[in-house]
Amino acid sequence: MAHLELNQQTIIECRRLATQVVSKVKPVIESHTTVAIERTALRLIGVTGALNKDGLKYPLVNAIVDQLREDRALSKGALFWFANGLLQSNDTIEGLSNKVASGEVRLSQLAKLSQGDVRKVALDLCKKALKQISENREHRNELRRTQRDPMDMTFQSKPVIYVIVATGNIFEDVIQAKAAVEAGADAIAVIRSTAQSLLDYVPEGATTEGFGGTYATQENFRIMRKALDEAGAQFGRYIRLTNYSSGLCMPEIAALAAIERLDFLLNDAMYGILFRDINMKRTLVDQHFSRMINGYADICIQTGEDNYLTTADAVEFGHQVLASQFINEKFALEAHMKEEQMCLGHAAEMDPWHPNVLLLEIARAQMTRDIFPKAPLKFMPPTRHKVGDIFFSHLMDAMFNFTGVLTNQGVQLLGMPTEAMHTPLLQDRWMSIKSANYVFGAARDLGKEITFKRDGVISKWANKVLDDTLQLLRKIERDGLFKAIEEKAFANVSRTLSGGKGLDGVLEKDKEYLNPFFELL
Amino acid sequence: MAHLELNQQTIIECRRLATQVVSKVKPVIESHTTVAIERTALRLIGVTGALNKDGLKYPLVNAIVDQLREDRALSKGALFWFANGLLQSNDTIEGLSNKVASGEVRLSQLAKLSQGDVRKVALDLCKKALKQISENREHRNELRRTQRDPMDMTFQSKPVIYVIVATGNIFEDVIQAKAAVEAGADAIAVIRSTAQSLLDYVPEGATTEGFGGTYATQENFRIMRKALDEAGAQFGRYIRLTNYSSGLCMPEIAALAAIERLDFLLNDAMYGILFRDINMKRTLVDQHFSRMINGYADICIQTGEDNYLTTADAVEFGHQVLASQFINEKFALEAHMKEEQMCLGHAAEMDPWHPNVLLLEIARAQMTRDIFPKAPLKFMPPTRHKVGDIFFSHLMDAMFNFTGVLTNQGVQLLGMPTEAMHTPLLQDRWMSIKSANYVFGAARDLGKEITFKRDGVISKWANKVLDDTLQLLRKIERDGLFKAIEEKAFANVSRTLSGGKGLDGVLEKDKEYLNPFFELL
Amino acid sequence: MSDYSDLIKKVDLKHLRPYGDIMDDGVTQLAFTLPVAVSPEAREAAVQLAQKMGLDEIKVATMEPAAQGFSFFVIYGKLKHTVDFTKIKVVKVESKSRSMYEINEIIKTELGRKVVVLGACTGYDAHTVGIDAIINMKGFSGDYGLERYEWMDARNLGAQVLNEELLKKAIDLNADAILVSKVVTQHNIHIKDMKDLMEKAEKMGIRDKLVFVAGGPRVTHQIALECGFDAGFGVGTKPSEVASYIVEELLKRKRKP
Amino acid sequence: MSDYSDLIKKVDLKHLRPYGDIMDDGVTQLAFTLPVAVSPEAREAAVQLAQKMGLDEIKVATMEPAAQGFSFFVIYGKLKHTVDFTKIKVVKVESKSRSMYEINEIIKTELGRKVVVLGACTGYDAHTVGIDAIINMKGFSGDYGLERYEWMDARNLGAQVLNEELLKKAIDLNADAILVSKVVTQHNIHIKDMKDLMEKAEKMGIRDKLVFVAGGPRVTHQIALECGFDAGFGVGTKPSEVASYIVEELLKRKRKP
Ligand code: B12
Ligand code: B12
Ligand SMILES: Cc1ncc(COP(=O)(O)O)c(C=O)c1O
Ligand SMILES: Cc1ncc(COP(=O)(O)O)c(C=O)c1O
Repeated sequence: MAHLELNQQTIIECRRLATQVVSKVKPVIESHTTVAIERTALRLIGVTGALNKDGLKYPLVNAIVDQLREDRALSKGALFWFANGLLQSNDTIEGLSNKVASGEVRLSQLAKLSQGDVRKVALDLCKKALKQISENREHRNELRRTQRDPMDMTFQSKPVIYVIVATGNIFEDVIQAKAAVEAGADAIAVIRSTAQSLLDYVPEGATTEGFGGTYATQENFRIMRKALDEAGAQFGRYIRLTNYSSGLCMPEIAALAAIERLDFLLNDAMYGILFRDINMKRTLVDQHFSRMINGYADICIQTGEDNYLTTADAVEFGHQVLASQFINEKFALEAHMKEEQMCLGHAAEMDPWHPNVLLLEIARAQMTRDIFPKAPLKFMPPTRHKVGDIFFSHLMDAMFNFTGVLTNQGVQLLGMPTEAMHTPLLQDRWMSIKSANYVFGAARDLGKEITFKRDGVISKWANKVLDDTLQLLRKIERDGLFKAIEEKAFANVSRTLSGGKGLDGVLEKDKEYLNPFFELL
Repeated sequence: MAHLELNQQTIIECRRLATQVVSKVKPVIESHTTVAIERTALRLIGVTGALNKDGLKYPLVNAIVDQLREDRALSKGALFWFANGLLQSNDTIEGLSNKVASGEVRLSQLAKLSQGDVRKVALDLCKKALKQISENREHRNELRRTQRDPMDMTFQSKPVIYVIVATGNIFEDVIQAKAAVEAGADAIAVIRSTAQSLLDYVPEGATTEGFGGTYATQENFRIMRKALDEAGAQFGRYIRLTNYSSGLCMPEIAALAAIERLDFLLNDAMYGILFRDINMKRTLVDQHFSRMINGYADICIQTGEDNYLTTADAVEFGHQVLASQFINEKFALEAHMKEEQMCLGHAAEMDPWHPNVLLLEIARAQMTRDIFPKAPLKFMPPTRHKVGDIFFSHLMDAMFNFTGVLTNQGVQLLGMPTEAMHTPLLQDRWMSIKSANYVFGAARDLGKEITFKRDGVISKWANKVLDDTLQLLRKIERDGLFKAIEEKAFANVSRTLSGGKGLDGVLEKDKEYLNPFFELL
Repeated sequence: MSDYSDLIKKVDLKHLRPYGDIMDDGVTQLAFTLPVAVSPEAREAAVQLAQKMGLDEIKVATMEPAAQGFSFFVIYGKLKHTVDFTKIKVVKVESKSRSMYEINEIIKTELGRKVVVLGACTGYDAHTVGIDAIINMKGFSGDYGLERYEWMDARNLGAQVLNEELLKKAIDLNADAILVSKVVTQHNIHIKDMKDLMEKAEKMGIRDKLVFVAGGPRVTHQIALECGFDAGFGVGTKPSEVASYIVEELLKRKRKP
Repeated sequence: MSDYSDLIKKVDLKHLRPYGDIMDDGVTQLAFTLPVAVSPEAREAAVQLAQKMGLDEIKVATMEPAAQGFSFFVIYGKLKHTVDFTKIKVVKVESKSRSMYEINEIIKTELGRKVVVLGACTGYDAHTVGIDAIINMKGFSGDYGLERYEWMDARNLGAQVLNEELLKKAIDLNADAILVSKVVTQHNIHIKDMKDLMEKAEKMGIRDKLVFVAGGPRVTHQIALECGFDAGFGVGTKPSEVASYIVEELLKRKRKP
């Protein structure tokens, strides 16, 4: 397959700088926990269900963590108190969690057993939890063997065809997901409802109402997983299920995804900060734990750099994407993830009328492929410049599909002709998949057929973006990530260390803080 | 721009064989004339108008030639008798032609003056005729200078955008042609009415009724020429006008096109034989004279090999196209045309679901470009495999446009999303031109950026087609063109020397045959 | 997954309506061009047309200046109309699907003589690929053409055959069936030509002596019947379907003369 | 080319109809999906729906199996409906187009104080690019944003601002105008949010103290009015258009209090 001649020294230097940037925020990450992390720990050991709180279903894990917070006890870690509680009450997990939620038991008021005994109990619970997850992992590998895996980690053949469903109704989503698989989709993402990322709890049960998407709930995960396993069996392909480990419940979604055997999670170290105005500390602390879980569960994460180009001009700001990818890569490695699990995000968002735009898009895409040879990469379609002329929009997606197969992207999120209008109709998705099937087949081996001219437009552009990236990373390294973000290092967005949602959910860990998952993952 | 490594020896050998094939039929061509050629001679010297013959407008040139035929006098050449007539009657051209048409004068019964005197008169008439045509040529060059010429004979920049209009009504055609130019079209073809190619006369006047196209008449030419000159002035581009020098009136249309300053003519040495079942002799004799006119008038001809692939499978029969192009090239050179005037026809007609089809289409298109470096080439869109799914059809055209700009084609006839349905609507043409503007701009310099791998799929395929072409030309050279066509050398169609329409219009030239145009052109 | 399928709306066949991304939403896409320049008024005119077509919640996806004095529209809306799917009856060619071998067998045993079939692309239509696909050896998508049938004598007269010629030829060869291909449809020329053929056949008194079959991308059985033919075949027809029909029809006629 | 233009049909504005390839042919393209499997009956159902929409000479370009139990159709037909273009009236924002300099000048001379403008993307909508384009310095397609206006004090509250907050903030800063951006439209959430804002404004008794302006790709002046706003702007709006409107409106109100 074709390659670009990139300045390898620059790449090495970029990685070194990214390592610096990340290690500077490491202390913050290690010394803090969040309400989300504590809820996640409880979910992992098996605390489920919800109670009715003014009409709404409020998860038990939230109730428990709220209680510990009121009692100023959370900094020791929810598992510390819960394990202690189990020992004291020798109640079941279900029994105890319900009593705590109802207020019948106040965990922090139970007598505290020795750190050692508590730790032992907690450790066992965590090990049990991880056993189940590794069983899921096995089951997934088994299915990929039996039902053929459409994802080729050498990226020689066509990219994985990835589409979204977003009816707002999980059952309607199932119908559309199966239709998409029949047409040729390999991965299905259930887009979340507009507001969910700002909820500080995960809704419960099967849902049938949502705006711009469907709520991410454990039950919805289960329903879609079952549907896709059936479709996979029917059409002889393992179908990947995707959701969003993002927003205020980042690590909780990761846990639920691990439990319900999802395959992909949108999960980015900075997206929440930039696009949901979630506090920096909160996001950075959460992303670390969520990624430890993803790493263990063999889930591929998908980073959100593509979004930068929906707000900032793609021709000018390509280097911000690359810089962010280096940083995301490093954060993921810190959380023990493998490069093979990193669908680093990028997008073909340049103005379609920019001269030689296809050359520039090819340059960007090929550069990304060559700099991250093991990462599947998640290639996002044109959206920003999409307009109501669905016929033209359909062409932009075809050229995007062409770029994807030419440059051996791992995962291709298909564009929709009606991108500027509405979330996809069944027929929109159908014709987009037909387009991908056609273009991927027609140009399948073109990448192997051609070589790019030395110092041609393409190669020059790629190296320019790389150089700009180096400059940006130097600045970020000098100022530190927090200040850099404040000064609009990414996507023209400025955020402050103390601003944003969810800061109140961040606490410093007590020296007695207990959460064995940090050791086990 | 990218090039393929083709076996140059094979190319040379192909040209040698084509020369053989053509020279073998030369005697037939030189020893014969046709009713169409004689009518053409009269039209060139200025015989115009029509008389009413049972309701229909019947051209004077037909009436005159019919008379000479009845009187067994035509083999001396219409100009011989007409010049003699003028001398005898010292009437005007208009006066005499009307008297002959009405039967008042029978040309062959007038006393014959000396060959010398007659020849002198005829020669003057012909020179006067050609003077007008060379003035048109000048005027065209002038306009191309003043109103920017979109056709780049180095083929470095984008192909000329060529679309058809086909409402059946010349005035509606004008509206649509202007709309197309506004959208970005550089060349307009007025598709002819389904039946016209089989009429043995050229209809008269402005027409408003036609099936699948609009009648080609001198008045319609004039109307569209005027409209396109206006559009050219308005949008700052010289707009090329196209029609069909094809069928039973091949040379007459060439004459009218020369007089009305058309720029392109579909004109093929064998199309009429294969696709309209016109007699071989008739077609070959007619095409020669028509091309002599085109050569002199600086009109680019467009050959019809693309049609082969609409009837025969494009993957299997690509070599028939190339073989025919070599033959068409040679016939054109024989008629004193320049390579720069040869838009040799080919097409992207492969099954869109054929594996790596884009690679094969690129191979074919690049091969054609490299074998005929000076010829503009006319690249025709997918039609055969077009289906009612207009969204998919639109994508096929986008990939076709991509192939065209990548391989530096000279003239790109745009495909239409509704190809499988109807002749283009205004909106179909608009979106196709928008597609071409987008793809041509986006991929403009890609050809300069890449090189094709030695012995890759593309290069192998091109050389295979070239080798098959050599084999086919060997066979044609051995059997002779007539027999080869009988044995389905092209497009799976078989025709016989004595079969087909219009044979009765072919006559052997008398030794006294007079037609100075043959010397002057 | 019956555990929930009762939780979403099922298709209501008595009131069938387009499906966008949820059952019964009626979402429909429209595109057309209005011969007026782009303007808020032009947009409103497009919306009003969409309303007259029975659309609700109309969204103009785009209004494009297709040319001076022309605006191109893409519109989405929710269709109010429904059809009763349970009441729909379609006239279809009612012949069994058979293989070439079965058909030959039937002709041999039931008729005991070769079936003579004559095909042509009539009028000024020169689109022979379709009729070739039906008659010539090679056939269509793996299904052999009628020439290949041992018990058929199939001839393809090719392009631009005038109706008179075709009928004369049919009499001379006393054919059993005539196959007409019509591809060009501008100004409904295909309808005109097809009707003309049948009128001439009437006049010549051979209407009922032959099986008349029409075909082409825009031909349907319905249209063929309306033009006086016995049957019509459309896009993607395979030779064996046609052969099977012809034979059945001949046998029917043989039984009740 | 008036020499013949009288030879073809002119557009009939009293009976305006789509233009395919000849004046008044009414050609219209449709695409929709029916929740039934591909079949001749499905095709007929599609045709009947097209008939109900007022189409003639209906041609089914394609019927595709979009999925088990779903057929996708592309259809062409000739629309019988027409609209009277001469009668169409569209409510438009009626403000002169002015440059930033002209607008600053007017504010300075006529109002003599800075105009305070508050912008936000309300509810759970996080699509700020639109409101940014109107308010932030950079502006949109070469037209500076309101922040750049010397005589305006424009603030962009960004994404996901709750209606209450927005109104409170408006009171605190005693703003002259509120700019609301709505991009997500699923289940008409934009309409709901816009109406809710105006109801709350009424309750707080500040409805008439402020100029309420809405915008977004699916927002029209008409829709904005229906939601109780003073004006609405859609796709491609430029900041100066908005500024010009706000100033005119403020002056109007100043004159007749
Ligand atoms: C190939 C082709 C040509 C070739 C024809 C070569 C040949 N020997 O046939 C050439 C290049 C010569 C040609 C010329 C023209 N063409 Co043409 N052509 C086409 C094209 C691209 C494909 C048609 C085809 O071969 N389809 C493949 C066959 C297998 O499909 P089919 O015909 O539908 O046949 C199947 C069924 O319909 C059925 N069937 C068909 N006939 C019969 C008969 C019987 C008895 C039965 C049982 C079944 C049956 O069985 C077949 C197999 O399943 C179409 C566009 C398209 N993609 O459809 C335009 C098209 C048909 N052509 C068109 C036109 C206008 C022309 C011209 C008039 C243009 C011009 N002025 O130059 C000329 C003139 C031709 C003439 N005099 O008729 C238009 C017709 C518009 C309309 N609806 O009226 C089309 C639709 C293109 C367009 N959008 O403008 N054309
Ligand atoms: C960029 C983008 C995003 C970015 C937003 C980043 C940001 N900071 O804004 C990101 C990636 C975060 C995003 C996320 C989502 N998005 Co989004 N997104 C888009 C996209 C691609 C472009 C929108 C845009 O920026 N247009 C450019 C601006 C300049 O145009 P504009 O908004 O129309 O603004 C102009 C005019 O409307 C007017 N205007 C606009 N506002 C105002 C206000 C006033 C007062 C005035 C006077 C004028 C005015 O002036 C502007 C300049 O001319 C559109 C698709 C598209 N091409 O339209 C989808 C789209 C809007 N998104 C959509 C969806 C569903 C989402 C998500 C909900 C999906 C999900 N579940 O993840 C999320 C959640 C976001 C949320 N909570 O609201 C849908 C909305 C469907 C619908 N109609 O309901 C769209 C249409 C895509 C689709 N087809 O699904 N999105
Ligand atoms: C990393 C990441 N998270 C989440 C989302 C989805 O948005 P939301 O925040 O509404 O979940 C995206 C969308 O592009 C994303 O890239
Ligand atoms: C060489 C040539 N002549 C003529 C035509 C047009 O067909 P007709 O014979 O109806 O003029 C074509 C169409 O493709 C062609 O290629």
